[in-house]
Amino acid sequence: MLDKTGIAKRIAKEVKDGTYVNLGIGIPTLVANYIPQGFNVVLQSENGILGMGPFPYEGEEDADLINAGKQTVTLLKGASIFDSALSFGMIRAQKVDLTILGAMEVSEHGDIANWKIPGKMVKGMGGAMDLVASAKNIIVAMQHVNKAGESKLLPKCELPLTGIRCVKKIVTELAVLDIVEGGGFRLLERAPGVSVEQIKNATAGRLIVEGEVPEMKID
Amino acid sequence: MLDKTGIAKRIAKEVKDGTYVNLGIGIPTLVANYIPQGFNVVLQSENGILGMGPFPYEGEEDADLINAGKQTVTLLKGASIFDSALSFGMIRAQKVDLTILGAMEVSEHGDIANWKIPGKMVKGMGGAMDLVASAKNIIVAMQHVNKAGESKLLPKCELPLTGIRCVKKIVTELAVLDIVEGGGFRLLERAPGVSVEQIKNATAGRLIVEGEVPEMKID
Amino acid sequence: MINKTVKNAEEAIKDIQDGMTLMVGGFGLCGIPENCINALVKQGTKNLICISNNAGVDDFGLGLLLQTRQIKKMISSYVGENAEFERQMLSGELEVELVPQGTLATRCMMAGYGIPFFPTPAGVGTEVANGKQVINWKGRDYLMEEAFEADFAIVKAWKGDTAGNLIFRSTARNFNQPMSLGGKITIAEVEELVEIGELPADQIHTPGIYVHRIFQGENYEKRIEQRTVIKRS
Amino acid sequence: MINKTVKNAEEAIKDIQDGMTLMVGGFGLCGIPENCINALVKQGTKNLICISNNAGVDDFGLGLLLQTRQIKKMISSYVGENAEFERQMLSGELEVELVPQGTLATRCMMAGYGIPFFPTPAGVGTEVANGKQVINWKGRDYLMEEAFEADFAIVKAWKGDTAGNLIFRSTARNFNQPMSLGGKITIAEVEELVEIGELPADQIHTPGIYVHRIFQGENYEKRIEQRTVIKRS
Repeated sequence: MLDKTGIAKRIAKEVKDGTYVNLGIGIPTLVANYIPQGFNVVLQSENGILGMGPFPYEGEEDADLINAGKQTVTLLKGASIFDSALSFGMIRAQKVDLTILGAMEVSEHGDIANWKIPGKMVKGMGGAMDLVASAKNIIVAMQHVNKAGESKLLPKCELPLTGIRCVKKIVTELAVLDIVEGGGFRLLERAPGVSVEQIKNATAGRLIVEGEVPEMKID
Repeated sequence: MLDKTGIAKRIAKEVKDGTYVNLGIGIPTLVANYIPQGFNVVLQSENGILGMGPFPYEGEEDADLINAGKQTVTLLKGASIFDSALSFGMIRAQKVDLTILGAMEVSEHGDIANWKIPGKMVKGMGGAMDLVASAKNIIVAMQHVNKAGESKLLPKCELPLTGIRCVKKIVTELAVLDIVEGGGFRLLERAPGVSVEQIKNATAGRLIVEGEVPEMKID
Repeated sequence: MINKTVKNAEEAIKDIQDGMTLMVGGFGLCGIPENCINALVKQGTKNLICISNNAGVDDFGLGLLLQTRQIKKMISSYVGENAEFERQMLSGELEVELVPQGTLATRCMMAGYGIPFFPTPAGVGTEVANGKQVINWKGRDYLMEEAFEADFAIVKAWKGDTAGNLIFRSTARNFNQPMSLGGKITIAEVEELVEIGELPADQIHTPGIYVHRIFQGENYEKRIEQRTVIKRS
Repeated sequence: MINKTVKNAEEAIKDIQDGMTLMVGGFGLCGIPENCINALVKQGTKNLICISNNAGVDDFGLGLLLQTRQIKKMISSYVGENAEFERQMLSGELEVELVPQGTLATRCMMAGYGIPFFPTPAGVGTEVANGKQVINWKGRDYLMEEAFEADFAIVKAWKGDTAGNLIFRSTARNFNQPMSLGGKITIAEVEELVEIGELPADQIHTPGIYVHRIFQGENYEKRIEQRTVIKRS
């Protein structure tokens, strides 16, 4: 079974050299730490940065330079700054190659719910609806089951939706899966020490298992 | 009767202090020369300038700095440069206070035709359709009659239209007129030495004459 | 050039009246028009409808106008980090309209481009689509969204000149730029107000034609919401 | 950063194929991508559909591609000043679609903003409205116009860096900026290609994500169409 770092490490393997990537808050943010050295991957922050760098050194933080999570950050050489409308323009026009974000639920058709829980204080969708509606490629980083032990990979999302038919791949503490045409979670890899049976039990939606399912490799 | 300079001088009196103005090619361009000294009038050129200045001194022309008529120009202090999409954005959003342009025909409802003559080589509408469709206030500088002696102020335009119900005022070599609600050219002023009768004869559309029509005053 | 300068925030906002709709720039606490917000608190204008990506924190930014109950409705994409906000929303004192962030920014920008509505895929199939027209275009669904009509846009820029030309700094640009285009009347407060001619024409982010009033703000606090740093070893 | 540099114009345009649709930047002869146009002449690609505000003059700009009959169709707002153009159009060899200038620029920009269609009042009640949907919105009529879908955008900037970030100079910005956003593949030729880090992040007009290939052009002629000057007394 993977911990959060493990999920981030596994997702990092999906990031290709020479691409633009938008990372959501939480586990997705950790992915930046595991992108192979030497890869030219440019991070987009939807508040208006291409080429986001690491946090600043103590004392060098700049109130005017934050990321979409409102954290102080830095710019890499070659970075550019733009306004929020152009930022979502490039997202909508599918110039960003990969979006990685968290989810509360994903359906076997690739629908995603990650912004609202009825009865709880609603903070808003931020940029998530724009991102999921437009991204060329979306990978979800999430826990396979919730705290009550219920599957978050469902036939149909129960929570209010963020977007429909958009998720391409899911990495959880148990498995890597992709969404197949017509509906279904196809099991691609098992986490170290996790059996297909365990994954089946944790997946409420249609699970597709084809032949031997390899164990994932993480350094 | 006014010459071109006279028309330009008369139109210049319509330009208010503290306004943004777009001047078309031809007589409208001349208007800039007669805006009262001390007036803060900012000229917009739709290829992407606010704060267009006069032609450059010989030897100082810059191929990268032209106006919408493709003439080399200069920038005034406080000028800004922007792309063609934003330029027409500010036009469409009615941030430009006044547009002055030429016309081949104007109808008594304020329709304008100024871009195309059937049977002749069509060069295109350029920015004229955008300008007339969006301008808050449009003044037309034109000759009252064409070379064949036919009126260009018509009940209905015969040439292909550039825009509909948009012209507010017309200054010709004979008169100043505005378009009234419901249709009609209301005679506001006569050019020096021109009689109401002459103007009537030169106007094919509905001419409205209310009481004594003053002679226009030009310095 | 046309001189757009006003003396201070009080003068800039003095004709903002009860019930008006305001665009307020900034993302989180980054790039917010601190002086104008303070002046609005002082002026006491009520029942405001505020279009702003966020709602500030309890004691800073739009949170100040929430404390004084001057806001009737917030149109935002994300409104966490504010206990008073939560209380007013749950008690029904405050209306909240949640709008996807990109749609929000684009609705501001389109007002400045004179384009009254536009299609976006954001929100298709979600509750954001409720009551909106859905159009299928080349096999894909889009929601029709409207440009905002705001009585005032209140933005904060880094530098500005007396003609109203604005330059933003770093990610404090965010919503300030599209909002500066989109207000019927745009008020800009700047960290440094300079004479015309000092800002290079090619580097201006918002041309002065869009800006109706400008002044140099005072005592910028520029509070940081999430101070994340690397310790020097 | 991702390195977008290619060796020269020939390499940049080598996969532009017969029948493709190209956005070509510039206004008149101001800011045209001279090197790419010359390379297209050399490459001999035929049946091009060119979206460009103008069509050059007989012996410069897109006029060169007209001389060699490489253009099947022009989509422009104004096409005067070109005798060969006139001949081809009148003889029916060349298709011409005239589009209002603001609509043309916005159709380029919208492609880069992922907004597939939009309303504009330009052309309502004229022959430009023929065959187009007219929508009444709050009492005013608008034409629905589509974002362009261009295989390539070919633009010219003043400075660019290896990551594809662009800065335009003066009114040579014109259509180059919206087109740089709107191409499926955007090729930028620049007067000066610099290393990353040399262009200030706040001053970049087109972020590198929109630019797929960049190179430093050679021997810019920058011809002036209307040399208007004041004589020194």
